[in-house]
Amino acid sequence: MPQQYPHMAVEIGKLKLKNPVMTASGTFGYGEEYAEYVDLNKLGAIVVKGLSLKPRLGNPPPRIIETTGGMLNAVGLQNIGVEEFIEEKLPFLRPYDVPVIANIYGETYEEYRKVARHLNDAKGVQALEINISCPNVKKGGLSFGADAKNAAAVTRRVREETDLPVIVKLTPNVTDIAAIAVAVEKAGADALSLINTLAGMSVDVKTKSACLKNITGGLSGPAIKPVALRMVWQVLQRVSLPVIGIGGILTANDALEFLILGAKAVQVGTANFINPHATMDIIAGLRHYLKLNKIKDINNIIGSFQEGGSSC
Amino acid sequence: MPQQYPHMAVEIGKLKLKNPVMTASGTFGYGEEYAEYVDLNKLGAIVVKGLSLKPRLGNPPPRIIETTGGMLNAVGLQNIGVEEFIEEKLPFLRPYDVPVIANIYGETYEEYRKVARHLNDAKGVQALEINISCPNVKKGGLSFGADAKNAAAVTRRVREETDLPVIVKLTPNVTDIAAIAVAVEKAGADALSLINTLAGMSVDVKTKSACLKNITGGLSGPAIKPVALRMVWQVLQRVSLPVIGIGGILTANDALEFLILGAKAVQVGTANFINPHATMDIIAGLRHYLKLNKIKDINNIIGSFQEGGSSC
Amino acid sequence: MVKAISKQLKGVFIGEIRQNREVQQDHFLMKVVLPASFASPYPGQFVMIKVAGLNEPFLGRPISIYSFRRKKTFCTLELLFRVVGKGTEILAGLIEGSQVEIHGPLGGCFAIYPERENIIFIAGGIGAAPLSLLAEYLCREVCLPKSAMIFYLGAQTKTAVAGLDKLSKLCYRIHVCTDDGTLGEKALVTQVFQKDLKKYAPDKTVIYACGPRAMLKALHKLLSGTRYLCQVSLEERMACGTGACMGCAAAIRDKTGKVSYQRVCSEGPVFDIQQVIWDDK
Amino acid sequence: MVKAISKQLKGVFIGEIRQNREVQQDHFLMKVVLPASFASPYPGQFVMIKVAGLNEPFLGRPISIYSFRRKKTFCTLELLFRVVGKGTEILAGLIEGSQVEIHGPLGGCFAIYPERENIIFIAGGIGAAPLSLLAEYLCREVCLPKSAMIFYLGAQTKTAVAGLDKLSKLCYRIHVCTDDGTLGEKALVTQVFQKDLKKYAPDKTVIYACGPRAMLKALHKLLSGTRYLCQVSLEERMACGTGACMGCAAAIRDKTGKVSYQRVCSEGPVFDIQQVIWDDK
Ligand SMILES: Cc1cc2nc3c(=O)[nH]c(=O)nc-3n(C[C@H](O)[C@H](O)[C@H](O)COP(=O)(O)OP(=O)(O)OC[C@H]3O[C@@H](n4cnc5c(N)ncnc54)[C@H](O)[C@@H]3O)c2cc1C
Ligand SMILES: Cc1cc2nc3c(=O)[nH]c(=O)nc-3n(C[C@H](O)[C@H](O)[C@H](O)COP(=O)(O)OP(=O)(O)OC[C@H]3O[C@@H](n4cnc5c(N)ncnc54)[C@H](O)[C@@H]3O)c2cc1C
Ligand SMILES: Cc1cc2nc3c(=O)[nH]c(=O)nc-3n(C[C@H](O)[C@H](O)[C@H](O)COP(=O)(O)O)c2cc1C
Ligand SMILES: Cc1cc2nc3c(=O)[nH]c(=O)nc-3n(C[C@H](O)[C@H](O)[C@H](O)COP(=O)(O)O)c2cc1C
Ligand code: FES
Ligand code: FES
Repeated sequence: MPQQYPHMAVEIGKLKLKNPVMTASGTFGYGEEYAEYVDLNKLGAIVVKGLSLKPRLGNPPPRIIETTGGMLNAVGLQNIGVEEFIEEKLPFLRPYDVPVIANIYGETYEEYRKVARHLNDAKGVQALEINISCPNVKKGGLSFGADAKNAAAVTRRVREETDLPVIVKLTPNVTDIAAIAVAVEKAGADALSLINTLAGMSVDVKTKSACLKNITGGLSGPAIKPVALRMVWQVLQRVSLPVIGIGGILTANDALEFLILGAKAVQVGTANFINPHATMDIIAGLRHYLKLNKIKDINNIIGSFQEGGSSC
Repeated sequence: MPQQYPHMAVEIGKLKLKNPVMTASGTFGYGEEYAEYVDLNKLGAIVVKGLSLKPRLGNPPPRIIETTGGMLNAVGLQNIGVEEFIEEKLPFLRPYDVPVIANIYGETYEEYRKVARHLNDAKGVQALEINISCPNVKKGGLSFGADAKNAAAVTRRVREETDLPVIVKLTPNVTDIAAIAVAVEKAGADALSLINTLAGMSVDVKTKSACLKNITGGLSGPAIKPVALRMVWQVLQRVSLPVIGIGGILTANDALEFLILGAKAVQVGTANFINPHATMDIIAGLRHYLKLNKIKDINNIIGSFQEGGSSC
Repeated sequence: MVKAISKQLKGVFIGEIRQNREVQQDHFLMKVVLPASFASPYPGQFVMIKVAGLNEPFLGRPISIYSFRRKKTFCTLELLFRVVGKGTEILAGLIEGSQVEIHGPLGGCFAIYPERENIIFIAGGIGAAPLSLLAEYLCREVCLPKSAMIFYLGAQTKTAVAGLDKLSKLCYRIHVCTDDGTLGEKALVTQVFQKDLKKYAPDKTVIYACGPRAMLKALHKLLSGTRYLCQVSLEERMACGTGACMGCAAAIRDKTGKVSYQRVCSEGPVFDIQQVIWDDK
Repeated sequence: MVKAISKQLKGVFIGEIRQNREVQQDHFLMKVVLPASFASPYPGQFVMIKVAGLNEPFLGRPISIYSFRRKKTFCTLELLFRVVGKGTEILAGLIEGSQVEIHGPLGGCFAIYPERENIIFIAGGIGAAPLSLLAEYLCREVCLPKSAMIFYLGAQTKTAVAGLDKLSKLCYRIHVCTDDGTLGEKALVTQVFQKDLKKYAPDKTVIYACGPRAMLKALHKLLSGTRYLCQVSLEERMACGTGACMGCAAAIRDKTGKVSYQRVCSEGPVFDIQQVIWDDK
């Protein structure tokens, strides 16, 4: 195949992506749901909905509520479980020419271990993303990700089970995200992705109760983009691992903000809901931007941030 | 004066307010700026712009940038200093029948102490709000508020200098805001106010630099309301101090969300910028709500939250 | 390897508002012109709609398709909606010529039983919208006789009865009732239906219902233990409308008796009334 | 105790768009009808404007008052603006009949020196907007002769020259120049002005300037060491427009020589060119 300009491929450690635009876990189902909207082959990677060892029922409804510039969700990691994923969903994804990244979740170290092992052995998964940051489950979830020691411990356990690249997904609900990033780097992570959702809630004045049955939920969407950018910037100053930027990306311009800071790739989450074609629009927009500015390789944009502060 | 229904007065410890709607520090100048828009006598209280011992120049521009559903600011606590405040600004405020709350800031424990002492001795200040949470100054600021021990230490120092009610304003940029609330309660605070801004940033794709000269800034506005509500809820479960809710309040409905959770009062910040009459509209809206629902006393709404979760 | 998909990918359509009229207090009938590539909907399906190019409201709003016409070069979609909150308020404020983003048709549809003698519709308030398209479909496409179709339409009050004009052209008999008696009988729609129930033999009847959860729950109680075939269209808050976010969960008992959260947008919105767990919230 | 204020409190006005026309590529002239209680503006003042009832854009946008007419029961405001980002794009999309929230008139105004012989205006691009109101004011209210007023208008290219038609009615001489020579002289506006500079005696001249910072900076260099009186209107990002947020800071040297950040919205937007610290960023 002849080399195409602009060059859009990026590398996250061993993981080679056609372009830096992936889907974010929990916002793209198992890929199937968007196959009619998106040419999956054109994505940088697909990150599937968080997988646990056993199927999870999820939280009772209502599970979502809109907020200004975003939404809260308390899905509670409803998923079919890792075994059914491998049997029922992976066969659909395997024929595509796109890396599949499995987002994994456990309530104990042992569960993380087991899920990782299952996926390591299944053909068709190119990397693992450890979710230590879901705010919507009672055990594990938040507590693993909010503490550097626990975060490192989970990482180490998963690392031991697999040769696949291990991406650790960080929670923003902490005082010092860079400290956790450093701990996870030391524990053997190959890359970091951030941010997961900010814990939030919403009150229904009519019923005087929470809008979500679970009371609290995770805030996503453009409302959180400034927090996500700040955290990516903070983490990049302390670790040398590749970082994947996530949070409120709706457009190519949003993606560029993260790439300029130094994120090697981005994940698109909530945007898929309001525009099922969002990932394709963002990829096209990035390509257009590079052409317009006569930049041959997207890697020349990555990390091009000028510390000086701006006079914009 | 005949008793007026609905009854709108609330008490925050010794502090008696006509109604639960105050202005948030840094968003209402020293009161003067809005005197042409708002009948200051009708406010629950005025919290003035953060005061430091010496005048502060503030950060170089650009200092603000809009984000989806909010804004980032990096004003850097530009202020005239506590002495000039007492001489130049307080005389304007004294004649009004509205409690004035001074928001104070120091770079060292000693500075907090001194600012508190000055204000304690000046007539016309009804309470102090300790800002241990401003993310836009290099020293002190964030670090005091992000650590329970430091937060308690600041509180204790200020407590020793004054008989005025001491309100401690908490930062949301922490893992466990309730733990800090507990520490501050033990250190002698009379009330808590939360949240201050979330640290964030924004990148200008054209210049490849930060939109703010200071690089990071504080995120405010409706975008952060879900985080603010969640934190108020978490704090209320752990402390028995009165809590003042802040974050993204634009309307009476927003204020009600905080009051229902149990906040004794609210502060209105960024809303003043887009609607200088916002506080008056919110007070009128609260009164209307009470009348419509035949509630005689706003205190009957405060804390009326139903834990059950909703089916809204 | 799955090669570049040649078939047209689905997407979001830009529609132009041809008309947006308050047909009843707080009830709007919006007529939208869409490109011809918009697929013809089945009764019970819905669209996600939002103002084009704006982040406010941030999420689309699910609205049932009330009527649909295909022309050679374009098609027109009618939505009947009630203003209940911010999103619908913004939609109500749109004027002719405004653009909307329409995503759909989405979801499953009502199953059709043309051989049944009694086709019963039970609607609460704005629940009439999807049932109208179904009635129209049964009339026009399935050519059922008007006499087979009986419509029960209940609402809180007179001003909440919408879509009656269209229905009266489609159905042989329409029973209107209101909680406060300001229009039709003063009764709950389930009560009115209950009085007629014995007229309808279970195996010759199919019931379609849409309305507030309380109404559907009452209907469920009424029919429990009977063999009536009854399909209900559920409502839940939605983010994606396509089955990806898991946000629109409803507790459903599957054929094996196992209860799980199913997605109203993709496994629904139409469910068998017996499958729905009515006491989960 | 300061008792209930009897005088009318200021607030935000709801304006209705009478016209919103693209007068030049990316340049819009918006005519807004406002209630009579809107105070008459002075030249150099601005308004904060946003779409009524929407949170997008979240903050108002500062736009200079381009022209103003008071009628008995209402007044009309004209704004001339260039689309540069999201906020102005949304404003450009508003159609006749749309409502906007207008807050103002805000800020200080240009100081007037009617006795001076040469009233010089130097505008870069859309900087012509506030200077137009000033020229109009000097013509109509101060009754200065047209011959006293000389306008230098520069822009990057032909399509960025806006408001020329109105200006040509107001001023005796207009020097137009563009960076690329597509209209008028091919030069920077400060260069064109520089050539004429010796014609204007410092104590008989006042200069008013508005435009990109780089242009004002060049002008400052040109005038440094001279005794010309020169007022510039600055631009900064704004949140409140009323002096409360401290967001719109510009480094200014006061009469005592002390440098501090002043608020463009309230201490400005008009400053003496010598007071502004031009190298702060
Ligand atoms: C498949 C489907 C089809 C629908 N068809 C129609 C229709 O044809 N006409 C019509 O008027 N409405 C219809 N609805 C309901 C409509 O989606 C909601 O009224 C709308 O989303 C409310 O948005 P809002 O911003 O105005 O209200 P909000 O401010 O979001 O909420 C106001 C009230 O409406 C309730 N509500 C919000 N979203 C939903 C929802 N998705 N389902 C049920 N209740 C909700 C809230 O709990 C609250 O009580 C349908 C819903 C679904 C799921
Ligand atoms: C007192 C004053 C009067 C003004 N009068 C006019 C006028 O009459 N006509 C007109 O077209 N414009 C005027 N402006 C500039 C106008 O406010 C900005 O162009 C507008 O706010 C940009 O908003 P946006 O959302 O479209 O752009 P954004 O997406 O916010 O920004 C796009 C570009 O514009 C710059 N910008 C944004 N806000 C400002 C600002 N407040 N001042 C300067 N640059 C800014 C940004 O740095 C960026 O480069 C005035 C500004 C001020 C402060
Ligand atoms: C409905 C929903 C479900 C999610 N589920 C998961 C999940 O299973 N695992 C995970 O790591 N993150 C999950 N997330 C978080 C997203 O992957 C992403 O980190 C977050 O939404 C921020 O990105 P966005 O603003 O682009 O949506 C979920 C988010 C949403 C909105
Ligand atoms: C421009 C600006 C300046 C602020 N200055 C201060 C300050 O001096 N002291 C302080 O405690 N908080 C300050 N804050 C924080 C606000 O008081 C408030 O906590 C925050 O903005 C969240 O509320 P909001 O969303 O209603 O604006 C400032 C906020 C803004 C936007
Ligand atoms: S709305 Fe997203 S799964 Fe149904
Ligand atoms: S814009 Fe707020 S002080 Fe000037």
